[in-house]
Amino acid sequence: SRTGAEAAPSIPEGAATGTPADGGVLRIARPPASQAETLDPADSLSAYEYLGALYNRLVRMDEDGEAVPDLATEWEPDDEGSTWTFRLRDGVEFHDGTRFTSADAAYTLRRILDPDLASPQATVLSPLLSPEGVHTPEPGVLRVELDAPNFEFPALLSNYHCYVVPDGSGDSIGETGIGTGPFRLEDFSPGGRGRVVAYDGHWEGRPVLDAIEMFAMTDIQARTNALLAGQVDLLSQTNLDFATARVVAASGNATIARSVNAQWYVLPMLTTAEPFTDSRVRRAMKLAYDPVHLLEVALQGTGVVGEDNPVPPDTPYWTDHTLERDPDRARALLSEAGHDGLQVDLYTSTYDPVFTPMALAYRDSVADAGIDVRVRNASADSYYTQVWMQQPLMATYWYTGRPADQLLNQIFRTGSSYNETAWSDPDFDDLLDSARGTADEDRRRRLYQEAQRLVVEEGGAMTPMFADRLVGLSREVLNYRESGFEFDYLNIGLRP
Amino acid sequence: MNTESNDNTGSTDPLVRVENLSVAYTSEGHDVPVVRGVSFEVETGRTLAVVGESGSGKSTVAATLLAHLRHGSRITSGRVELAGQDLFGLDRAGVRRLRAHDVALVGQNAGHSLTPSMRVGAQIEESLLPQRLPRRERRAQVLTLAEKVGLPDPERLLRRHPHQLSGGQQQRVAIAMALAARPRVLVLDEPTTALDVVTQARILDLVAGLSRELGLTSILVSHDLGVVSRMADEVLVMRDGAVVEQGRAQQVLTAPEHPYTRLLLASVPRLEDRGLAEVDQDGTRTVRPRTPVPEDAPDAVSLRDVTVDHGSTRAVDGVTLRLRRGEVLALVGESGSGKSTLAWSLAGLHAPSGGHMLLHGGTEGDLAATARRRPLDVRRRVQLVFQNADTSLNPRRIVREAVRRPLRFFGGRSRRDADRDARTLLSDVALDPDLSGRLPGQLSGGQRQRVGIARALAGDPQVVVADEVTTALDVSVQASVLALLERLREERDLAFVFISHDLAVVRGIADRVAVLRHGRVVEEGPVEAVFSGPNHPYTRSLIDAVLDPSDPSDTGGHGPARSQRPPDPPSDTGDDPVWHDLGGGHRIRRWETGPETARDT
Amino acid sequence: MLLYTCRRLASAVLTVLLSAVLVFAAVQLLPGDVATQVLGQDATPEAVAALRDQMDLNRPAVVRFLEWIAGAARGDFGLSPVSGEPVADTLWPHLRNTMLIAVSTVAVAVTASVVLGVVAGLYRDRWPDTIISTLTLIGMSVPEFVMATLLVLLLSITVPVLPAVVLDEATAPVADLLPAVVLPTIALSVVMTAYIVRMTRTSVIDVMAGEFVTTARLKGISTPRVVVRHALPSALLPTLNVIAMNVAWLVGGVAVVENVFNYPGIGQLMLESVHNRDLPVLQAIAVISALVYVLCNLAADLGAMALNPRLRTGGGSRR
Amino acid sequence: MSELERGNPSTPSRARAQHPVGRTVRTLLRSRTACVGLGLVVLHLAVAALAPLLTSASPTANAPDEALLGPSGEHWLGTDALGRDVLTRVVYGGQYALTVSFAATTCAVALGTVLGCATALKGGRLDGALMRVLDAVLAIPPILALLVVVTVLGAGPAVIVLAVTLVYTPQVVRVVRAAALGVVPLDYVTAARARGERTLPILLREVLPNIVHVVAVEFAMRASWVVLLISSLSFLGFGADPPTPDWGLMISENRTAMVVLPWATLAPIIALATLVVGLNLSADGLSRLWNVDRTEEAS
Ligand SMILES: Nc1ncnc2c1ncn2[C@@H]1O[C@H](COP(=O)(O)OP(=O)(O)OP(=O)(O)O)[C@@H](O)[C@H]1O
Ligand SMILES: Nc1ncnc2c1ncn2[C@@H]1O[C@H](COP(=O)(O)OP(=O)(O)OP(=O)(O)O)[C@@H](O)[C@H]1O
Ligand SMILES: [Mg+2]
Ligand SMILES: [Mg+2]
Repeated sequence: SRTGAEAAPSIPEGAATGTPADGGVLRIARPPASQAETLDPADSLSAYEYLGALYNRLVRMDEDGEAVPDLATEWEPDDEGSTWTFRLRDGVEFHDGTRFTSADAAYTLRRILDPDLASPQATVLSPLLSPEGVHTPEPGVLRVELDAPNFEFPALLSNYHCYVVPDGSGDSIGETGIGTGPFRLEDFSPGGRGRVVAYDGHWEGRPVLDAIEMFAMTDIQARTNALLAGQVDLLSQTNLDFATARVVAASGNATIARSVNAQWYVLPMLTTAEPFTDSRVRRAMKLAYDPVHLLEVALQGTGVVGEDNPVPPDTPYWTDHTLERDPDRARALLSEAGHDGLQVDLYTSTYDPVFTPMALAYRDSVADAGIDVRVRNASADSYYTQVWMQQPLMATYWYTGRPADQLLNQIFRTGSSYNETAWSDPDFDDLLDSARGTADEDRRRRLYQEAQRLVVEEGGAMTPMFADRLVGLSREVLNYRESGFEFDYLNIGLRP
Repeated sequence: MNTESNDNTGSTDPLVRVENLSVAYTSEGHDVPVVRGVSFEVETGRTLAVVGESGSGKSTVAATLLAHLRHGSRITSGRVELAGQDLFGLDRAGVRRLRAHDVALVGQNAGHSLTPSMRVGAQIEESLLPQRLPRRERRAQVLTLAEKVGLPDPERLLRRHPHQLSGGQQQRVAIAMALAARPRVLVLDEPTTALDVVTQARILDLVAGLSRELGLTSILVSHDLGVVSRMADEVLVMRDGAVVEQGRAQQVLTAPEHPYTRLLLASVPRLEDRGLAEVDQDGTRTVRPRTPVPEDAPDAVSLRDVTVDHGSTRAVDGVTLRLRRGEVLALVGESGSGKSTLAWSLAGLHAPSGGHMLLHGGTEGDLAATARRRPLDVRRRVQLVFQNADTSLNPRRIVREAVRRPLRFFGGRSRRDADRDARTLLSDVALDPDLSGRLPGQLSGGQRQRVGIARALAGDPQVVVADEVTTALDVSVQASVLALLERLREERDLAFVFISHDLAVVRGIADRVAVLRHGRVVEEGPVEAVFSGPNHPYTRSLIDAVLDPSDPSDTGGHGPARSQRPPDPPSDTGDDPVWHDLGGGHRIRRWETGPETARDT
Repeated sequence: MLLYTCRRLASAVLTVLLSAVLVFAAVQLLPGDVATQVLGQDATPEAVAALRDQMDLNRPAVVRFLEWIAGAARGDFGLSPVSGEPVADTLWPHLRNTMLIAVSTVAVAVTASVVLGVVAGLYRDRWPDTIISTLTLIGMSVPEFVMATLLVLLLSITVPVLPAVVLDEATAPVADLLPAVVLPTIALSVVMTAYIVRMTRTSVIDVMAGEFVTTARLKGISTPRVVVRHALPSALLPTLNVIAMNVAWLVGGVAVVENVFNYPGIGQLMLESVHNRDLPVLQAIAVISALVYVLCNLAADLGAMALNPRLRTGGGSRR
Repeated sequence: MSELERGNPSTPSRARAQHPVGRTVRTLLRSRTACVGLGLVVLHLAVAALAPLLTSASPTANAPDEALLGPSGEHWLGTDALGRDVLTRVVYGGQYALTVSFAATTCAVALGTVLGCATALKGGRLDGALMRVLDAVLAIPPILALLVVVTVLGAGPAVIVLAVTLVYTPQVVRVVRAAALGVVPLDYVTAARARGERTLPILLREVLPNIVHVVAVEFAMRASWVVLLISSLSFLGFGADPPTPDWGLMISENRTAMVVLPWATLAPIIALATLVVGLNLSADGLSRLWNVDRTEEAS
């Protein structure tokens, strides 16, 4: 049949690679954050582009989801997995010239654990660790004594909240952005524009680019226009919809780079709000829809189905457990729960161009099960303050690139600040705890898979699909690579 | 300015010649003729008057002399010539030259024809531009012209804007503007219609004097036969776009041949008529003497020391008057003298600020309250008829509804009864009851005025206040409406307060006259006594300014204005410090003897 | 005359005050408050309560309003709870930027529309009028955002001569913003011109049919002189109000266009503040807009005085 | 003595009394502008009302296989990113625009007319106070008022009607008041006052019938603004909820893809523009027919 994708010029698979010109300025358009935007990694919610450029972590994730060295060169646990020793890189300097030592790493960790700061990462780390457990036996060694055994601990430090900041910089780091990263901060205004310039003293060597400029733009269309008009080179934090991606790919200035499975889309049901307090209703909502339809309508196939499991299919702990679509069963479940002809509002916004198509496709898909979904458009600017975690049903997405343990703990554990479905299941929490403490790799995997099974069966999140992020970038940009929340800042450059 | 006088003696060819001129405008694809086959000639130095009823095409003809046609109309046949040149054959430049040098127009309403945003001096100066004079000379000329048209204190006045001048002054500026071009032909389209009688007389004097002095050829458009008899050498009578009669003014005005002209002439009220004139179809007029109001007729309304204020201006100032049943009391006076204000207070639209106003007779009541506060029965006893027939009827309501509403409102009648009564009322005012389904827009002015009267009668009033009810009507229609009022008065024993500035009309219809000036009564008395004098000087100036088409001293044009008879000092019979009482109810307010302060016109 | 001006001024001040009250009252109704907005996703009830206290949100609205208006009179609009900075510091640059568009739009639109309107009026029902009237009709019928989108497509993407969006911040120097002003100006001018042209045309036709213009023509003076000296002053009189209304509309109503161009103007700020529940900023915008509105009307009145001696000299039949 | 029967050229007198409706229709037919304008509006109304008959496709069903197609025999104007037929959506699109705009305009004009007439007739203090308040409302930028109302009450057709009413009523009041002030001093109103009639009957019998034409023109013109305003709201994301086929929404959904799929954007633009043109032409034609001075209505 004539599919849209066939009728269109196909969308390029990856970014162009090659030897870039020395220097150059990369201009990035990004969605504006609030005026409260900060460069403090422990606290930051939106400044990903800055963080990756300015800081380093102890450990980072490679493209296969494995933890690899960054500022820590090697690490090892004791036998129970409750004491971890990190060997730190020598000869690393912060942008202000001070030397990086274990004191900085310890300060960073303790800060995250500080309840006054209320770092989002604290909910992940504080069950394992207290500030007293962080030790600095020598400048080049960091020892961490966990409260409970955890064999996944290094992976948890790869989160973007765990970027290392200089010892004692807590009050000013939000504005100064002093780190050990390949770029140093020149200019930054919260929610507005900013500029970072190459840091010659970076331990991995100087980056190719001279500078990166960031511009904030509310409207996706404005961002796209800026790209098409050659005013910017890259659209960050922006997944273009298929139609727009085609326009960009067809233009002379710009093209598209696919970042495979870079984000997953969710329709979170708030388990504390009617009618989703009833797990039968949640199950029915999941049984009623066909993720393939959503993938086709909303992404034109540029992704893979999610099967309500947020752990990406190609990562180590993934389970293939699925719920078969069954509208009749869904209808029966609803009837059982006393919700015949269920009518729900599904909130969406133009914050991301895929939200609305996904919502509409979901609406279409569940009509068979007698569920009447009304799609409600909310304002993009206040979407994450007025709708997310407030409305019983809405559309949202997450970036992949989190280790499974971090993901499951952060988004599904009872009481976690990112638990968008407000789901609380002690069995699930217990499973995670035992998985963390299990030294045996296989057993650990099974436990994590068991936890995922619970998420699929009982949880509030419908995860219809993982999407390739369709990133708009100038044809001048070379070596664009993105994983998780950061680019390959060292090698990205402009065509000579 | 002497080339014209050469023409005057040298050639006998007519300066203006109009031949078989027809003008039409297109409406909904049809040609509607406005002027049909008009021909005339005017010789140099002569004045031709074009008369006729409203809409007969007078202005259209006059404008063709400036090669001007109203938007949408065109010439269907004939030609207009000035000194042998076809005006409608001229190119644009030719037309401009014609207007700049040969023909000038003085319009009806100077208030509208002067540009509001320009100083009047500049506007006069503009007409001098085509003569390419140096600036200083032009200024001097303007000043001369201003003096010539009799603008007081010209230096100062010329720097004013039009709205800062009085109507008379505006008209003088318009005349100066016309004269500035040093035209050969002057077209005057109703130059005095918008002015009060006294000012009208002065302007006409001015025009006559200037025409004679400059040897101008004039075309004067007017529907006022008095003005025509005063100014014209020749007269052209138009009706429905065609000429019905033309000839020497004296002859047409005294011995008209065409019945229409006779009718027109006969319908003009005259100052010497001692009653209303009745005019037959063939134009014979008989004056029906007024039946005098019986001495013992009871009072209908009495006013004592009534004052009315508009904010801080005192419009009516201590008026004491009395109106008896079956009597017509006329209020006369110049514009702004407070006539309408007094009438409105009587009708309950504006509460007086002092004095007493009482209604006598079957229903007694205090009239010093506004309509809504008056008892219904008092309210209905005083009714108002309006001046402007166009605005006095709701254009969206048919005639029957207009009359039915007060019937139902005052009488509480059922709709059927009210409908029946409305038809009766309409035939009472001599209207075909079949017209009752029409909208006011589909009626003629006279018919509309009759509906207005019928509406007033619907309340079954005792007193009718008629504010300039015939001013906007053509003479023939005016005569019929006046006759109607007279008949109603007799049949229904109505008392009328009749407001008019046309003294001839007043003389015909009124029993008594009160002359107002600046809100005060300056003279009051039976109509005969007031018109025969002696008078207050103000009354005298009003009476003297009246022009009469049949007055031999007026015909032949160019005569000097009637000499202002000096006011006879009335024989002092009383010892009232304010009033001279001349007996028979005729009294005159005492005035300061000495030179009357010249009024600024 | 002086009395008139004084009364006019007093009523202007009253109008501004009244609008401030209205806006304040309306804004109080906004659901969710700035405290939750600032704390965002991690808001705990205690934190919100603390912040509300710190931000003074717990005192009676009337008191807050009075204090605020007293400050506003001195040009001090208080602190923005969202950014923590003085409102005035954010407001002025945005206002300046919008004024940049507004002034150029007014300049372009007024000149163009008066010329076009006069031409259309003079050539009534002939081809210049037909063309102008058709164009204005189209101008009026296409929403600004469509116009803006088409302009970007045409002049920024297909033929990249002008920037499609503004990358600069509100505080950028004027010179940097100038290229970005062009497209919004065109988009807005088209709409505004359409309205003014029609008014001017109608009014020119009316005036040209008037008696004094006919009289002037019959005086034999040239047509340009008739138009400029006699007709225009009166014809522009009703147009003045339209222009004033349009200018006032520009200041508040450019939100959509600013949105398309990412232009850091008052409209952008307004949208943002509504979303952030940044009440002080909203109130400041409303009062400033009301002030501009009132000033525009005052200016129109003064312009009318200049054009109409009847008003200037106060005499005549005005009651 | 005969009075000449003279027909007024603008309302030719006919022997037969005419029904006012018949007369109005005949007057309308005389103006080509009004005919074209009203024709366009009626056409839009008809298309919106008959949409289900005109097209069998669903305006909301997603068909991923058919997404982003160019014009073809099956889809005359192609399909959008979700595979919906553009023509179908445009045809249905009028329903939302017309219903909401007409409801909003009707509310604003009705309320404005009542207030405008009443204040003109009453005059005095009431008039002064009301005009002051309305002036204050007018001084607030409409878009701000709209945003506040929509944020307070949430976007929905009823809210939009309310918001538009709030924003436009003052302007209608100004226009109607000015028109009524032209009628109030006329003699027939004076006559009614002299009879001592109450305000309401005067308003209904004498004033309103003489300004209906102003109101009608105001309605047409206001409607054109409201249509544009509502589409702007949809554009900003405060209008119809997806998948409602609404022109403003369609434009904002598809404008990104304008280069590859021009029709998905152009078709709703054209639909919107023709409706507005129709309303404008109607307002124009009517005002010319009825000699309504539109200079007052620029606000
Ligand atoms: N272009 C036109 N369009 C419509 N009607 C016209 C036009 N030109 C003339 N008329 C009509 O032609 C008739 C003659 O008009 P004209 O002004 O010449 O009359 P008039 O005798 O001067 O009347 P009045 O005494 O009222 O000034 C009137 O009924 C007028 O309405
Ligand atoms: N509504 C008003 N407000 C203020 N002053 C007014 C008002 N109506 C009339 N006047 C003033 O009151 C005075 C008398 O006016 P009025 O209308 O009674 O005169 P009139 O004799 O009827 O004049 P005309 O012959 O022009 O009709 C005038 O000076 C006028 O300016
Ligand atoms: Mg005439
Ligand atoms: Mg009067």
